[in-house]
Amino acid sequence: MAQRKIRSSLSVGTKTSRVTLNPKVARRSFLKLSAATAALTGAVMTTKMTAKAATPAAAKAAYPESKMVRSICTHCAVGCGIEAEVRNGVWIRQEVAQDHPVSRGGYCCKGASAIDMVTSEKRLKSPMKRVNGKWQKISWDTAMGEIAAKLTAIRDNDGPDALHLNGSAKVSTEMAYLQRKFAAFWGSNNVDHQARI
Amino acid sequence: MGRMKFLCDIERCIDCSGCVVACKEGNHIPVGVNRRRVITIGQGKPGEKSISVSCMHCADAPCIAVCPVDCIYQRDDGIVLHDKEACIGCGYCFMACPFGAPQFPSGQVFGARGAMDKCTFCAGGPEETFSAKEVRLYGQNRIAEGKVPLCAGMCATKSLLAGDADEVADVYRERVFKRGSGANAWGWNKAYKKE
Amino acid sequence: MTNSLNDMRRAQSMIFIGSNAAEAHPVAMQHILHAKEVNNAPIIVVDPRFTKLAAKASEFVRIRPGTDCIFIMGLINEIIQKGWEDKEFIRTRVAGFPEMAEVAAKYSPEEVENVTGIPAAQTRKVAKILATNRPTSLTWCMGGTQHHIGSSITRAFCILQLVLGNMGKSGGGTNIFRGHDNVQGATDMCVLSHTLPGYYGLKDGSWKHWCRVWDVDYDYIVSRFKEKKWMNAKGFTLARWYEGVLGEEKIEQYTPIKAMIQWGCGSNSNSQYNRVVKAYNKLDLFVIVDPFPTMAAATCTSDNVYILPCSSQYETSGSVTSTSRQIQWRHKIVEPINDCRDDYTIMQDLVERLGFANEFYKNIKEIPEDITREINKGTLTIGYNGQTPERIKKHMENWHTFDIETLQAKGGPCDGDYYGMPWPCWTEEHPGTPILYDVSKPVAEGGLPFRNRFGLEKIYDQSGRTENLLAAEGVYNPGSEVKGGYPEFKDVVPGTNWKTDLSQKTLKEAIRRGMAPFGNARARCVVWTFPDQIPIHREPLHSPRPDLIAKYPTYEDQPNHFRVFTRYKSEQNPDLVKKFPFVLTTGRMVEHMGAGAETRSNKYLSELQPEMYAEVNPVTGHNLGVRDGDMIWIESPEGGKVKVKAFFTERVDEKTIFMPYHFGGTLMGESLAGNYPEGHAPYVVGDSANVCTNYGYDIVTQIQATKDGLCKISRA
Amino acid sequence: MKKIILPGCILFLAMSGLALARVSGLFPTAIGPEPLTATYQQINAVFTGDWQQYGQLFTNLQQFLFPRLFLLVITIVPVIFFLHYIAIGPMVFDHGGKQVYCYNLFVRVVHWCAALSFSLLVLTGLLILFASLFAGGAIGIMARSVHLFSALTFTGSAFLLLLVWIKDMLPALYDIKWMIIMGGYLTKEKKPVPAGKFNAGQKMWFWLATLGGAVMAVTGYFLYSFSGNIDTLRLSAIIHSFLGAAMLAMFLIHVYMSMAAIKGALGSMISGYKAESELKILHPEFKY
Repeated sequence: MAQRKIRSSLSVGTKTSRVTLNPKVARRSFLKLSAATAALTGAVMTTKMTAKAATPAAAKAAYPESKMVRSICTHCAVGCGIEAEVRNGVWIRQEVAQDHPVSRGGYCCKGASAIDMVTSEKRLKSPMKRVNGKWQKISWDTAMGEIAAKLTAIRDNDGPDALHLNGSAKVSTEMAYLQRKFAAFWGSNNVDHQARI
Repeated sequence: MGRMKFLCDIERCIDCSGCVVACKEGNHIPVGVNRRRVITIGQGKPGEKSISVSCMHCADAPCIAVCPVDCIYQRDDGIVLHDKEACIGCGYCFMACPFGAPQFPSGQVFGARGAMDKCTFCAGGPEETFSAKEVRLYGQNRIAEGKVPLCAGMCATKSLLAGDADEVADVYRERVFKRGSGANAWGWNKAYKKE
Repeated sequence: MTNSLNDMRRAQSMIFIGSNAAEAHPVAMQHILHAKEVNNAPIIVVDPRFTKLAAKASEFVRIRPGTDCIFIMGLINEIIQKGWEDKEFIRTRVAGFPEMAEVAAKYSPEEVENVTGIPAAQTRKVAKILATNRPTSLTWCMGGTQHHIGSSITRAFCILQLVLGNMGKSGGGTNIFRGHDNVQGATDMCVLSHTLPGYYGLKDGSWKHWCRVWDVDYDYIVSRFKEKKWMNAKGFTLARWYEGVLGEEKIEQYTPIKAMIQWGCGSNSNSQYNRVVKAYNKLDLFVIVDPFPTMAAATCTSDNVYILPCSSQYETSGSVTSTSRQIQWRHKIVEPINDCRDDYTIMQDLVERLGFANEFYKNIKEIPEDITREINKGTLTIGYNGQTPERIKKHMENWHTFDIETLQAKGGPCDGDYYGMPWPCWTEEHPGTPILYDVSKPVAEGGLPFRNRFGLEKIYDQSGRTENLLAAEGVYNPGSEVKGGYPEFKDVVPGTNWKTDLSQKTLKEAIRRGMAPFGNARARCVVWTFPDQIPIHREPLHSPRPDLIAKYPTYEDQPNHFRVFTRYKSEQNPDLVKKFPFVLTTGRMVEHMGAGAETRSNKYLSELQPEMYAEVNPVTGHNLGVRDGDMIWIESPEGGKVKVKAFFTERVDEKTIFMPYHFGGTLMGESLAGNYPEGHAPYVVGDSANVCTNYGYDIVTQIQATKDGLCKISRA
Repeated sequence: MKKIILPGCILFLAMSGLALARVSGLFPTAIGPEPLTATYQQINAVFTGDWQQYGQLFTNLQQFLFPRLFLLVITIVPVIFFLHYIAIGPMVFDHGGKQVYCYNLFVRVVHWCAALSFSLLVLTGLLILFASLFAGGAIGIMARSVHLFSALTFTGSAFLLLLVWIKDMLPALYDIKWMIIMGGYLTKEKKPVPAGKFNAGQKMWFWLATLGGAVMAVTGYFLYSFSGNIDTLRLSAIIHSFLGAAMLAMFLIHVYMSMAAIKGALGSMISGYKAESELKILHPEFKY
């Protein structure tokens, strides 16, 4: 009974006058979602999706002067695509990487907040060193100079195997290669990374 | 004329919260406000199911009915939007909503609720399209750009569908057909029941 | 993985062992669920825990941690007993099958039930599902490897797929879902203490090969080492490097470790973390290079520590290899923020200051593209030759041209290529190999036989039988000159083989003849270089079943295991379970990643998972007088303990405690939030599960055994 | 006909084959989704409350009843009084004579605190309910804040009044008689009515304001803090509105009585004195 009442009443509630609160709203509301819907569907709808993506619905963009940069999510090994919208050197938003053949725009919560890797306020801001147990900001030059000097001293006194390098599975393949190469040129096999565990 | 709908495919949702974070990150939602949530039933037991819920943009939206300031309105394409500047934060929409969609950021004076915040289907609000004010108050206006809402676009398993009702229904029907059973989608009866 | 994530769409059944793809690899689930829905493929999940993946499974098999090997061998036995094995595949492409079958025969479903707790009927049922729904895609993750018999367990998985004939088939394969975004690339580049890039090993020949690639004198590299013998000796591993600092275990190295560079490596993923912390504080020099302060920065309180803020991977460029062996390019999205520097700049600065920049960067001018080219030049073993930076970038531009199921480009600039040119990609014309060991395609179009690596013949110790290790007649890739097995290519350029011929003429010659450079051989069921030639079950070091220790004992102690003494037999104590009655296992949650330094510094993710917890079965909890949400202490036999919130759930059974391992910032119940650089402490801190994970390391790889330890719990 | 039978047979065979295969476990899979009704019910129970019962009720009441109810109260009640004023007129007493000290200073101050805050509650409450007429936004938010502070003040003062007056306000037998004759307000005749220090009408108002006020405070707390589950909120909103309407009506009566119906009543609450002549008629049982 109550249900009926609501329904009969609601046609009154949704006054058409409200829809045109702003003339733009009315215009926009006629846009039919295009790439959108089909994209969600799975392989079965791909043809539909590509056919519809060509409709002029996407004529207007929120950031006309931005450019898209493609990257890969830095969390797990699925390798989801990232479409980053960049304006004036600032990553303004993360777009759905619909075309990526593996992820097809999908992200888990970590990938969906990829932008936070760059914008997080917890990111370190400058080199630091502990002095008397307290963190102290130092310049890159000082930091690298001191580290290199200490490393050289350790190498001279104790030999190259006194250094252990824990490399990373989160850097690029090129950087991983440099890490292994560094160990070789340093003169030690004491190098490892997360694949071990 | 299309009518926008959400559909969460309960057989596919894996509770990864991708939709939740996509929404927050894309629309710069403050911590504590959940335009979209994932709910898990029967956790840790056979039959565990998850579902992602936000504003369903009901055809006969109860929130519109109860709002004392009439700040909630429905566009012709079925998207239910609201005017944050008119909202007084009374919370009646929250009580009327069958989906727990309206959210109220706290942090105002005396811990009072601020203006209601809810899913906009990534369609902004009544402000000028793409204006800074629209972005600040409501987040992105992706519908005006011809794009899907972020949550559905970024759904990891394509469980969450959004878009034109016919197409969403087609996709879901096809899936259900392939699974060999005619399950109905959660929330549709309540949200979109025809007269 | 041998196949790709997208290829799993074609699986007729899927079995996941020690993998929680729904949390650890959520996006892979869209392909997995597609197979489930469209192919009606059953999903079998074998796990000690009813995971989110298990919620999507058609068959959930609850297994006791650390007994995967016997379950799989039991399956193999059941399959052989019922005659369901792929006899033709085994006859033509598998070596050592009878020897393996003999071992498997010991593991009847009833014995499997006794050891694993899986009902015999369920083992039979699973065997039947696998036999009747081929091809099966088999997936494992760290749940299968982080045991002291991890290497045997993984081999058992492979043997299962061989027996079922699922290798080299679309929809089949052994599909290991790897963890970090570029763990495949970093592993291929062998940031590992036992091998040089491309899995070349540490023999003199390998060093000479790489010296040719680097364009430096072999003697120069030798001079960099203390003595030549250290060049060929495996180094310390990430799992146990700290023993080299602490000096509490006997080490086989002329000096203790005094300096440590931790470059993009969250520290609290190490087991026995309290010992790691001790080691940090004993170092003379400790350098942390990371975008976020890792837990190491908070635990190391002595004045020896430096933090270098490197940029995130979005602020630099380079290639990255996904779990499907696809190589993709990361474009730089923005310049490094604040005063951060990208990894390449830091490395260059360091190398310059250490004085070997000229040799190090001899052929590297344009960074990172020239590095990619150097990799292309040297990494012949796994076919990293064809993935030039230009090709990788072209693939990135043309995502939309790749087919979703086959991942092959249809038309467009990448026509015919497989997405990301999954290695091996032998030449710049090669499309990449989407499915390893697939003999249905020509080698030039991405086909491959099994590799011939271990000689041509073998006399088995077990049976005294002699077997030809090359593939049988009639097994070859279309277009192959030799219509059967053949050995690897060598001496096309005199004095070299396919792995060391930098001119790559050997590779091209092989491809031209329609053959694989590495030969066409059989896959081995018997690995005669491993301690267990055929996978057998051994009870976890800390076993909750003391009655089984005599029957399934562990290995002898290893005096020089990656330069450190490693206990096996002397560690296995049947009385331990009396004091530590619960099995402790760890795992991932979807909201956090790895050691969590990145994700716990993300406000939205922190909001979703704001607290460290331990999953406890309500029955266990109530028996101990703990209520849901109470704080509890979990203690390990080594004395590590954590204070965490008890989360009652039936995900775990009554004997098992589960903890996610992403948390950090608290040590043994004390918050270290104040030890982080001011303003950089993560939003969420919690005790690190790895303080509690037990002693135990794999016999071959020294992977830490975090999944099958023991613990006790009490109210806090 | 054959055209149908043959494929029909094949189909039947295939189907039965499939069924057999399923039974025999050849397809050992149970993949077809199980009925989801139970799951859906659970989902509803977990986070939307019992919408069918309370959500709908609230929505309907809020949409149709409450605005009309309040509109009715604030229009009909004054109209009745207006008619009463014209038809019967106010009671006028000679305020000369002996004065009785009824209300001490403390009581008067507390009473006026309550009166003021209650008036604000009424005003802001109505403002919230009919916010659409005032464009909402800042005005509405301010109204909600004022509503909160008035509520706090009123709760405090009402509690004090309860302590002070509780003895006098206990119901007595003659209250029934008073109710029957409607306190004598329907006649112009000045005849003593059965009442103590407070008549039955005043007692009703008192108990509504204190006990009802307590209920209003509790439900209001839920509505303001959003604590409790959603069904609690819905029920709170319903109770708050109904009770609010009743209190509004009583409030209007009280205002009319004190301001217009009994000349000088207002003065007594300001000065604290009442004329003995008035008490003899209106509160004959009052032993001062």
